[in-house]
Amino acid sequence: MNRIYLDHNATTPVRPEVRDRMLPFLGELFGNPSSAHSFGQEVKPHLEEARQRIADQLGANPAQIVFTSGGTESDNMAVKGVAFAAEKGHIVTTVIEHPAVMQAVSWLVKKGFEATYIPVGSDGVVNPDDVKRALRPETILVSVMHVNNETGAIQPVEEISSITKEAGVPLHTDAVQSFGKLPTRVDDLGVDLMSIAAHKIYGPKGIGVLSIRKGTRIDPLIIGGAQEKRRRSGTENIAGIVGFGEATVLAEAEREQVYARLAALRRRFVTGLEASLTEVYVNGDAARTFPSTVSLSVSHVEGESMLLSLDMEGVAVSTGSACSSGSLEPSHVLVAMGMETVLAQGTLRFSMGRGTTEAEIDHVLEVFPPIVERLRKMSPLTRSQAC
Amino acid sequence: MNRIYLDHNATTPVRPEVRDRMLPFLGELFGNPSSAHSFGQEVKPHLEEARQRIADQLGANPAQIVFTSGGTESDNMAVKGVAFAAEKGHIVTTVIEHPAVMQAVSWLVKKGFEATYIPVGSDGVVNPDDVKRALRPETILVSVMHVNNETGAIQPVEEISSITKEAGVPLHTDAVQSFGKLPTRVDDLGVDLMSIAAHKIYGPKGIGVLSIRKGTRIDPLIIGGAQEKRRRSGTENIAGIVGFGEATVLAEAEREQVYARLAALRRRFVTGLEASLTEVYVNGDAARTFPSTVSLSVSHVEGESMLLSLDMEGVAVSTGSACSSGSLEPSHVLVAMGMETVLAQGTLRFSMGRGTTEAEIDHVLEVFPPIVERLRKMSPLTRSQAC
Amino acid sequence: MSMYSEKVMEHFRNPRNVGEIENPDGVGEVGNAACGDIMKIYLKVEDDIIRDVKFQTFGCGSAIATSSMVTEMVMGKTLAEAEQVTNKAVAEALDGLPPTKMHCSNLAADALHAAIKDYREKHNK
Amino acid sequence: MSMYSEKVMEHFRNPRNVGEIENPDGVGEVGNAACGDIMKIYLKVEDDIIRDVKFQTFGCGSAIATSSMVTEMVMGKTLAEAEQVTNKAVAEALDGLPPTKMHCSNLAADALHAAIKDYREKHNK
Ligand SMILES: Cc1ncc(COP(=O)(O)O)c(C=O)c1O
Ligand SMILES: Cc1ncc(COP(=O)(O)O)c(C=O)c1O
Repeated sequence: MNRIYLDHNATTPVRPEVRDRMLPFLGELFGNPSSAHSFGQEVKPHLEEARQRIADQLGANPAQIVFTSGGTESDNMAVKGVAFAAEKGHIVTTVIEHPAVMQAVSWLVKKGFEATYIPVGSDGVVNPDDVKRALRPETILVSVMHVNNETGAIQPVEEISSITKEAGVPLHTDAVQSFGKLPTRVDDLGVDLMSIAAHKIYGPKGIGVLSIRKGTRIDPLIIGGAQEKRRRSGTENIAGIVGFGEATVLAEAEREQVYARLAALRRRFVTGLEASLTEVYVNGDAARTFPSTVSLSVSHVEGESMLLSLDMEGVAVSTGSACSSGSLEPSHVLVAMGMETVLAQGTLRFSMGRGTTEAEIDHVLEVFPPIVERLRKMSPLTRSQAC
Repeated sequence: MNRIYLDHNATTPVRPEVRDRMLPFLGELFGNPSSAHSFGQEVKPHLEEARQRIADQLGANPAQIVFTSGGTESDNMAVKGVAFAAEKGHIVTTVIEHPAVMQAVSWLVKKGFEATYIPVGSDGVVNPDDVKRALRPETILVSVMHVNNETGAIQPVEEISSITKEAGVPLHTDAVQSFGKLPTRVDDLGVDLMSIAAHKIYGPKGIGVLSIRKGTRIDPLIIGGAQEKRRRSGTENIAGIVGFGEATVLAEAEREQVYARLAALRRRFVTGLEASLTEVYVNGDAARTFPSTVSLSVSHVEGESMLLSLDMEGVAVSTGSACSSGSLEPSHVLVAMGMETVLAQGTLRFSMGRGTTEAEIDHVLEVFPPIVERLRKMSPLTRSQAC
Repeated sequence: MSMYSEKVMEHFRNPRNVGEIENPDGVGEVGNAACGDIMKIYLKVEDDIIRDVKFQTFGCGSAIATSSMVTEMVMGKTLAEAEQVTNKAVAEALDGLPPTKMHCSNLAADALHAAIKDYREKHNK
Repeated sequence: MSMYSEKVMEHFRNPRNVGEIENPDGVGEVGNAACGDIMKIYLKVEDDIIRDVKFQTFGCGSAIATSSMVTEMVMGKTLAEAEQVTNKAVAEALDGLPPTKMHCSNLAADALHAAIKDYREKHNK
C-alpha cells in the first residue's frame, strides 16, 4: 500500500489542475502586474480574475480581498492592524485560537492593549453569551475562529456576529480551516475580517487572503509600494494568487460531495477505533465538528510515539499540539476543553482530505491498534499508576 | 523582433532551472516541513539546503537566515522589528530608500518614533559623514539601501558600517537590488540586517529573506506557529524557498561575467542615446552605478508617454517614479538628487538583465529617438516655455 | 493588454489635431509640469463656431488621449455647445480612464474652456 | 527521513530491555506526564554488577530511544561505571537528538541513577 496522508489540516498537496494554472506565471507571464508595459498588463487581468473568484466564494466585493502570504500573515494583519488603527483598547478572543491569533493578541497585550480570552466547553465550542459578557465599551475587536484546526470544532460565528454587530465592534474570523470546506460567505457569517489560506485547499503554500469589509478601520501590516490598494505592499506573488483562485473554484465545485464523503469516512473510522481499542476518546461533539478531523486521545500512551509508529507504517498524522516539532507542552486547545494533561499528551489528530479512501481508513484501523498495544505495554502508566 | 524586456529592476523571469527545482514541491513533495511524519521530514532537508545556500552567499550562519514573503516584508520586519524591540528611539535613513523602508519609517514616526532622512548628492549617493552627524544617543537603527532601484546608484554601506559599529547602532541594508549581482557578504558590508528577494534574480515572486545577525534585538513581525525559530511564523513556502536557493547559486556562478556584459551593454546604450538625442541626461555617476540600470531624463516629454510609445514598439521599461501605476508625483529619488520636477517627470528607467543582448539595445536605440521627437513635437514646452 | 481602453490607446497612437494654430482666436492652458501634465488648446473661431482646434500636451497617455478626444468632440461645434463638454464626458467618450488618471490627467475640457474664455475676453463676446 | 537519527529510530523500532523486573533490587522513576515523559528503570544487581535492567517509558520517540540505549549501555556494568553514564553520553551514543528534545526527553540516565540510588538505599550500599 502507498503511504497514507492523514494530515490535511496541516497542509494539502497542490492539485495538478492548480499547478497547471500556475505554471505560465513561472514562465512567460512573469511581468510585475503593477508595471504599465505589456509584460505587466498581460498579467494583471489574471490577478484580478483570481481576486474575483475568491470574492465570489466569500460573497464579497473584490475590493475587499487583500492578498497576503498566508493564514498567519492574515491573522497578524487583522489583529494588529485593527489594534494599531485604534491605538489602544480591549480585544476579545478565545482560548482555542491558532497561535497566529493568540500570539498576535499576547504581543499586543505586551504593548499595552488589553485582552479577554473566552473559554470553551468540553466540546471545544465557544458560548456566544461569554463573548457578550466579555465586551466592554473600549473593546476594539472580537476574534473567533470558524473551525478549530486541532479538533475540527465549528464555532458559532454567526451568533457571535449578532452580538458584535449590536455592539458595533468589528469581528474577525480565522477561517483557514473552513474556507472551501464549509460555506464561508462573509455576510452570512456576519464578519468584518476573514483570514484564509490556499494551502489548506489544495492550493500553493505562501499565499492567503484577508477579506476586509469596507469601512473597517485597519492599519496595513506590510507597507511600501502601495500594492493591493495600499493595504498590502510587495510585488504580487502572481503564481500563488492564480493558484489560490483556481483552488477556490475547484473546492467549491465539489464541496458538498466532499463533505458527505468525509462524514461517512469519519463515521467508519470512529466506529472502527471504538470497536478495536479501549480507553480511547474522540474529542468534541460530532454534530459540531467538521468531519475531516478526528482528534483522538489514547490513555497511557504519548502522542509522538504513536505518530512515529504510524509513520513507520506509512501513515502520516499529527499530534494534538499545535507545533508538533518543538513544543512539549500539551495542546492548549485540549487543556482548554478540560482534559487532564496526561491524556492530552496522548492525542493524535487524523485529518482526512478529498482523496482519502475507505481502504486507507481500513488500513489505519488495521495497523493502529497493535501500535497502541505495543506502546501501552512499554508504558509505566498502564498497570501501576494512573498519574 | 520579439518583445524586449528592459525592466529587470521591477522583476525578472523565473529561470527554467529554478522552475524545475520548484516543481516537485508543487507535486509529490508537498508536506509541511514542520510535520514530524515522513511527508514533512522529506521536505525539511530541502528547506535547510536552501537556507544554507543563501547563507553561503551572504557569508552568514544559516541560523541568521529568516525566510519572508519578499523584499517588502523583510524591510518592514527589519525597521519595525528593531523599533518595536527598542520601544522608542530615533531612526536614521535616507531620502532615496524604497517605499518599503520609507513607509515603515514614516509609520513609526506616526507612532511616536523619531527619524532623520539623510540627503544625497546629485549623483544619488549618500555621504557617510551625514550619517555620522545624524546619529544621536537615542538612535536605534540606521537603514541605508545598497543599490538604488531607480538609478542603480551604489551606496557606501561599508563606510557607513564603520560609523554605526563605532556608535553601537544596528545597521540595516535593503540589498534587494544588489543581492546576486554584487558581492553582498554581510560581514564585508558590515551590516546587521539585510533584506533580499528572489524575484529580482530570476527566482519566484513572493519569497525573500531577512538576514539577522545574532544578537540583534528585533521583534518578529508575523508571529504564530513559531516557524523560522519563532522569528517568522507561517507554513513555509517551500517551493519558493527552494527556488530562491537555486536562483542564488545560479546568480553567483555567473555574477562577474554578467557584470562585465552589463557594463559593456550600458556603455553602448549610453553612447548611442547621447549620440542620437539632444537634451537627454543619464542620471548618476557611472562609476558608482550598478550597470544594469540606465536612468534617463528627457527634456520636454513626460515619462509615461515615452513608456507607452516604447511598449507599442515591444520595449518594456518603467518610469522613474516608484509606482508607475498610480502615483503622479515625480520620483522622490530624482527630486532628492536636485532635479527639477518637470525633468523628473520625463524620466525613464531602462534596466537590463542577464539575457539582454546588443541586438536588443541597438533596436531600442533605433526606435527610441523617433518616439522622443514625436512627443516633443506634441509638447507645449518645446518652443514656447521652459516652465 | 494595457492599463488604458482601446479607445485611449487609439487616440494616443493617432492623436487628432496636434499642433499650434498661428494667430489663434483663443488659447487655453491648464496643468502644471510638476504634477506631470500641461495641456494647451488653440482655437480658430468664426461666427461662434469652432472652425479649427489644435492641442499641445506634455503628459501621460491619458493626458494626450483626452486632449485629442476633446478636439475631436468640439470641432465644428458652437462655442455654447463646446462649453457643455465636461472632463467626465471626455473620459466617457474614451470608454473610461483608470481611477488614478481621473484627476490630473483629465483636464482637456478645462483647457478648452480656458481657450473659449480667452476668446470671449479678447473679442468681447 | 526523520527528525531523529537512524540510531534513535532503530532503538525506537526495536527497544532493548522493555518491561518490568519482578522483585527488582532498585527502581528509579523520573519525569512527569504533564510535560510528556515518564521513565522508569528497574535493576537486578549482584556483586555491584548490573545483571539485568529493564525500562518502561511513556514519552516521545527520544524518550523511548534514550531509555533503551541507557539499558544497553549499563547492562553488565558495575554500579560505579553506570553512575558515570550521563544524559549527554546517552544522546551521543544515539548520534544526537534534536535540540528541542535535549531537555525533557533525555532523562534516561537520571532514571538509571535514581534506580541505583534506590538500590543503594535499600541495601545500605
Ligand atoms: C530596493 C528594493 N527594495 C524593496 C523592494 C520590494 O521587494 P518586493 O517587491 O519583493 O516586496 C524592491 C522591489 O520591488 C526594491 O527594488
Ligand atoms: C486555523 C488556522 N489558522 C491559521 C493557520 C496559519 O496558516 P499558514 O500556515 O498558512 O500561515 C493555520 C494553519 O497552519 C490554521 O489551521
